[in-house]
Amino acid sequence: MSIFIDRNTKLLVQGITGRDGSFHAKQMIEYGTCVVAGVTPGKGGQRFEGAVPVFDTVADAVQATGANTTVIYVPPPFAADAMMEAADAGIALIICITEGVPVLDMTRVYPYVQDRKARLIGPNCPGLITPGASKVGIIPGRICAPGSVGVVSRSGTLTYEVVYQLTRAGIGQSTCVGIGGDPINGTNFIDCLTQFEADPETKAVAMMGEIGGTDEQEAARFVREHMTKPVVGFIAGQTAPPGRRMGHAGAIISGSSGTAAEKLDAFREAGMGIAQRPVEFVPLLRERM
Amino acid sequence: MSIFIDRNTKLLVQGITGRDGSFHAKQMIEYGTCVVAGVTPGKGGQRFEGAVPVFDTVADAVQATGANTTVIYVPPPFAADAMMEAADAGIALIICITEGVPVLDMTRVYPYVQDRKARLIGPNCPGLITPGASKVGIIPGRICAPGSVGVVSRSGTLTYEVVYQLTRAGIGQSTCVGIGGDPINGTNFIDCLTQFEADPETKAVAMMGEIGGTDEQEAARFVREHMTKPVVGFIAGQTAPPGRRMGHAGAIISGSSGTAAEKLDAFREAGMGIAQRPVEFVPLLRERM
Amino acid sequence: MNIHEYQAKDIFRRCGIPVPPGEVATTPEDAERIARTFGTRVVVKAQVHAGGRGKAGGVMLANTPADARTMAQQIFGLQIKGLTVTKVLVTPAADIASEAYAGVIVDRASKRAVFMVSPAGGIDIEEVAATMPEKILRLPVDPRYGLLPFEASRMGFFLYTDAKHARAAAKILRQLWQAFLSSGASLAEINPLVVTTGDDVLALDAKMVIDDNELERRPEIAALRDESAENASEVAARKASLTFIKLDGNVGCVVNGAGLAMATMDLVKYYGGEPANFLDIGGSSNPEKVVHALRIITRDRNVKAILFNIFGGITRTDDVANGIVAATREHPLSVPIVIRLTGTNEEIAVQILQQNGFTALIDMDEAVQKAVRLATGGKAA
Amino acid sequence: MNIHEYQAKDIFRRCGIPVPPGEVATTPEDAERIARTFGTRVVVKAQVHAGGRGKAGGVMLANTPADARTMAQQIFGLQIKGLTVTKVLVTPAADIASEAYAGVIVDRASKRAVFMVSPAGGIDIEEVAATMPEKILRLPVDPRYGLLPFEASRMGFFLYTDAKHARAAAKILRQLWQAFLSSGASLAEINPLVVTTGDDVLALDAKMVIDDNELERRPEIAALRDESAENASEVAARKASLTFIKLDGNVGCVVNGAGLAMATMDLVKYYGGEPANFLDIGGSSNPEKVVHALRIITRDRNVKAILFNIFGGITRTDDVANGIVAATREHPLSVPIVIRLTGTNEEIAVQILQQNGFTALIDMDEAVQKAVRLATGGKAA
Repeated sequence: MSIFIDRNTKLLVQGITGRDGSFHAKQMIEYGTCVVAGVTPGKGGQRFEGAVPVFDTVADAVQATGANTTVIYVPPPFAADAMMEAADAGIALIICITEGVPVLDMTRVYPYVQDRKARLIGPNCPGLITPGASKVGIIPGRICAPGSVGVVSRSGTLTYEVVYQLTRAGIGQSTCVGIGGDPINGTNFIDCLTQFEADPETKAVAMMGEIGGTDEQEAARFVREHMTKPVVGFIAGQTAPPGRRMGHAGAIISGSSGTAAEKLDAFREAGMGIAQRPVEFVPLLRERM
Repeated sequence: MSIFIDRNTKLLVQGITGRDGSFHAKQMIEYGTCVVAGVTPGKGGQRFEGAVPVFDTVADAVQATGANTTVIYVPPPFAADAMMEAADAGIALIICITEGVPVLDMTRVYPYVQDRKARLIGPNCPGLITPGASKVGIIPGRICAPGSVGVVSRSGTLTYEVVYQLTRAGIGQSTCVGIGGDPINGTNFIDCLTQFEADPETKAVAMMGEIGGTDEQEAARFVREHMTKPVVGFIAGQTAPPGRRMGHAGAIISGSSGTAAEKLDAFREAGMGIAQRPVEFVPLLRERM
Repeated sequence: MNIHEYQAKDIFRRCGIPVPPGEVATTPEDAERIARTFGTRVVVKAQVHAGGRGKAGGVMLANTPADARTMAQQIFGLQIKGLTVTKVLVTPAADIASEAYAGVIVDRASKRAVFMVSPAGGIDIEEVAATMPEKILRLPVDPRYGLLPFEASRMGFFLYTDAKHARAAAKILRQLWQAFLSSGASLAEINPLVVTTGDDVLALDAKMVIDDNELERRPEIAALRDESAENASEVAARKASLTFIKLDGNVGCVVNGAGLAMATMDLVKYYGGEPANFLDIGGSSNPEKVVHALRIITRDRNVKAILFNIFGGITRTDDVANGIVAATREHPLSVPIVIRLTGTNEEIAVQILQQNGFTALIDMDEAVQKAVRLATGGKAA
Repeated sequence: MNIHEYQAKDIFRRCGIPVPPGEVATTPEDAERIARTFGTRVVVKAQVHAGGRGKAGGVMLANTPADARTMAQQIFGLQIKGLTVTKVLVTPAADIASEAYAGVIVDRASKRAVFMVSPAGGIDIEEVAATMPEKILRLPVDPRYGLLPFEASRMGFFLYTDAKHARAAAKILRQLWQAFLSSGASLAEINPLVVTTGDDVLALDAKMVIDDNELERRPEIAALRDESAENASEVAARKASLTFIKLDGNVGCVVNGAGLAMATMDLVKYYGGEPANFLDIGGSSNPEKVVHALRIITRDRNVKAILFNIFGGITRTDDVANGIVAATREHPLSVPIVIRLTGTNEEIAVQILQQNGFTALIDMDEAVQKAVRLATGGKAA
């Protein structure tokens, strides 16, 4: 009835006593997310907000509470270790909110997590929300409403914008996933599209990409070949100046320069709806559902 | 009709132009082993003994000749790299003769080779021989004879001793495998026993262990639980002074001190024949075949 | 973060990569003096964070020290992609027998660092990729093992048939990997990697890009930042923890979140305007950031209207409103401002703005259209 | 290769592990002088490659410098497991609040380096394993990632409930991993790891065993070898590239290959004799090695007969025969010799031996029986 998280999600919060961690842990609890434990090394034995037990290690937390999902709010220098610790402790779904994780750290984290059959979402992502059931991360709960549009996006506030417009137009969401915009992240568009295709609750998908890389092109190919449900896409950065981050060598490696035009062409070829502006998601999804 | 190597073995020799590599390459060719290529970086394009093409890299050699097995005679500082290069080039069976490979190198080589689904035999081993078909390594061909006893051993010359006694007594061998005595090696007794059990040519197995570790105990358990063919075992080092190599901590880790008595007990429990002296293999095997 | 060729060469040298000697000059006189110390023909190379400096006239061969001075003078006068050249590298000219390419870069698709080498060097590697793809070898590095010796060797033999050159190149590639890793780079490139007529293998040029996320834990690398070589507004923005990129349009944009910022710029363009910048105030909002953002944007004479587009999640819209009020109280605006905000504490924000004479919009499209109309004097949108 | 406590502590110190100060004395006077410089109670510790030195009286607490002198004198007089003490470490006595154990070792079964930590330290870890297995945490290290911070932290919290101590221990474990890796160790151990009454976490003892195969590429570690602390015969054997271990029997054994050497010793025992040594001349045979082997064996007064057991594969038996002839020509043997050889160039070898008055046997059992008979004067076998 949703993807990745639902009412069975038993959430651990890594960095629960930190500034961001504590703020968002409260928000998640208020939203109704089942937050079963927190981890802050050295604060084991305490209780967060007088209720949620805090542990020194993820392994302890999992053993004591059966947490199956974790959300990470630790500072960038410790984020890679936190992700690996979670995977090693048997957590199946790891959401890393932390922004600023060095990309060379991620080259190590990725195979580590893969080998342990865990799913990583992020880093540098807003997390995900299954409206009315569970919220993991920082997506504001009140902008969402339960429904049947799956939302997947590389960006944060742009997702909020689109989701909010959908909600205001009376279009609810099955699950909204922010996969993050870092060069190396754990979950890509195809992973989410696969889940949405299989989820009986989801009737259509809104997908927000960005310039750079080839994830959107591959996602478009997947839509063409494997999706029966309608997908509407958007690409941010059509006016962005090229080559400000990585230069040309990155484009050569992946055999593409990752421009917006290229991505939109791929969407078109896949028969996807194309939102020129965020506001166009509403009519485009409506006419397809 | 044998294990690991047979007439279809297409052998690559890494370090073919070195002192040991060239000597044994000649011996293997003389024995009838199909040596298809050699590798010595910087000597690509030459021909060994006017016949065997030499390449700069294993990848080149595999591409040009379809080598499926490799034997490594490179000096210890380069052996780990040679094993990894072979695995990465898609070689399925890697035999490393080199003695003196640092054990920390092997901790890295082992998972690398495993991930690439290759089998490593050794390092610090004499290799293997399927009498009359193919010889890979340094076991003297003339002490062997084709037959139906599988031989597996942790040591070199002790293997020769036993094999020679078998041959002189008219008991031929299906395949003789020296798995090497280093703390970390690629193939253990159980791997070989599994193959011998499955090999229609093999009617009985001679197994020579040593003090240290628990491989023999685990092999005995395997014999008891999975082998229908008779196995005769021997343990070298009954009079060796304890703790001269690693001290006690190693024994704690593996939950055993690895003494000869312990290993012989395990053999007994598994219903294996026990050769008190190498010469006893002959009657013990005879009465079981 | 970009670093200069001479800085990358210093890192290369520390990792053992053979690099020709060289010294940095900041005046033509300096360049002449340095050229004199080498006593040979020298190359004078602009140190600037922009590609294509050769085509822009930023690399010149000088036969005499006096030539070096003249050429340095010319190069100091150049603007390369909007950046002024303030430093040149003076380095002895090499006698080149052949030119190759070697680079390592973080690759999104394979989620690994990937080496690229080509015996066709000295030209743009994009050109090689387009015209002679078989002349490029790509080798992804397993981060759990690092670059293995046999991998370096394979690349060495791909670059050179001569075993001596291949071995030298393999060694350089291993050192390049060390330079890449130990600096927290996302790109490290040698183009050209040359064999000299004296049979040495040398890195004649050096380019490195550092992952910004590595700088905090690598203060020695962070110290290489040359602010004189960067756009002044971008430097000011970074100091205020803002992400800012200067563009050529007339609508100044202040947005929270990179994706929404790009979408806002796209919408400006959609409605016939041109964005003057990319500016992301980031997740956490404090009024000071907004003050800095406004200060940076109003410095741009091209800006004819300012557009705020804030979607409050973590960002509190009342913080943003307070920032706008504070900034404009200090320095009254000379151009119109359009404010769109929604989300966290939206009611408080609207109240603050209204009390201070601003109006606030809720709808993004409406706000963008209005800003474009104001910037173009009604000619568009 | 074993290294001394003081050497292991030097390595620990370089890796940042907190270790108490200390200095090595080779005379009682030295020990007194060093004790005086510390100005506190000191511990005088025998530096010797043998376990159980505490029980053997090799570790003593001295209240005054004069005491330190007396105690050093006593320790210099000790023989611990057959080894003479030539060095003592003089180190200030610590005020210990608690003792724990931390070690890392290469494990055959998991094919990895494995950490073991226990809050029950200061005693033999074997004892803890036997009586309180729940007090030991084993943590295998994935060689592709090294010891990860969270793993060190997990061990820290297993050792200590106090977060400050746990963090200090985690840091020490990460440093221990560096010490282990960078030295090419097969074992690195801190027992005890103590918390002092001053609330510091310290490595009070240090033990490291180096993988012999690492020494060639780590000359700085190889240089730590203290030959004065080793058995003289074993030192001589190593210099001749022989593997030799001295035992207490009367049949001197010279064999090629470790497995065959052990099997030969076992057979000596089987037939009622006692092997005087383990001696492996290794794979390649040159006559010089055989000469050295004989020289080492004949130095042992207990040896009543010498047994050669050579299976020629790579080893050429004629080389061995030549070695026997050369060695005995130089130094005629005072004990009987039994030679068994077979394999590569066996005919030539037998001829060489016969020409020089030796007989050669082909059968291993026969040879062993004969050697035992000769060594025991016919009392056994």
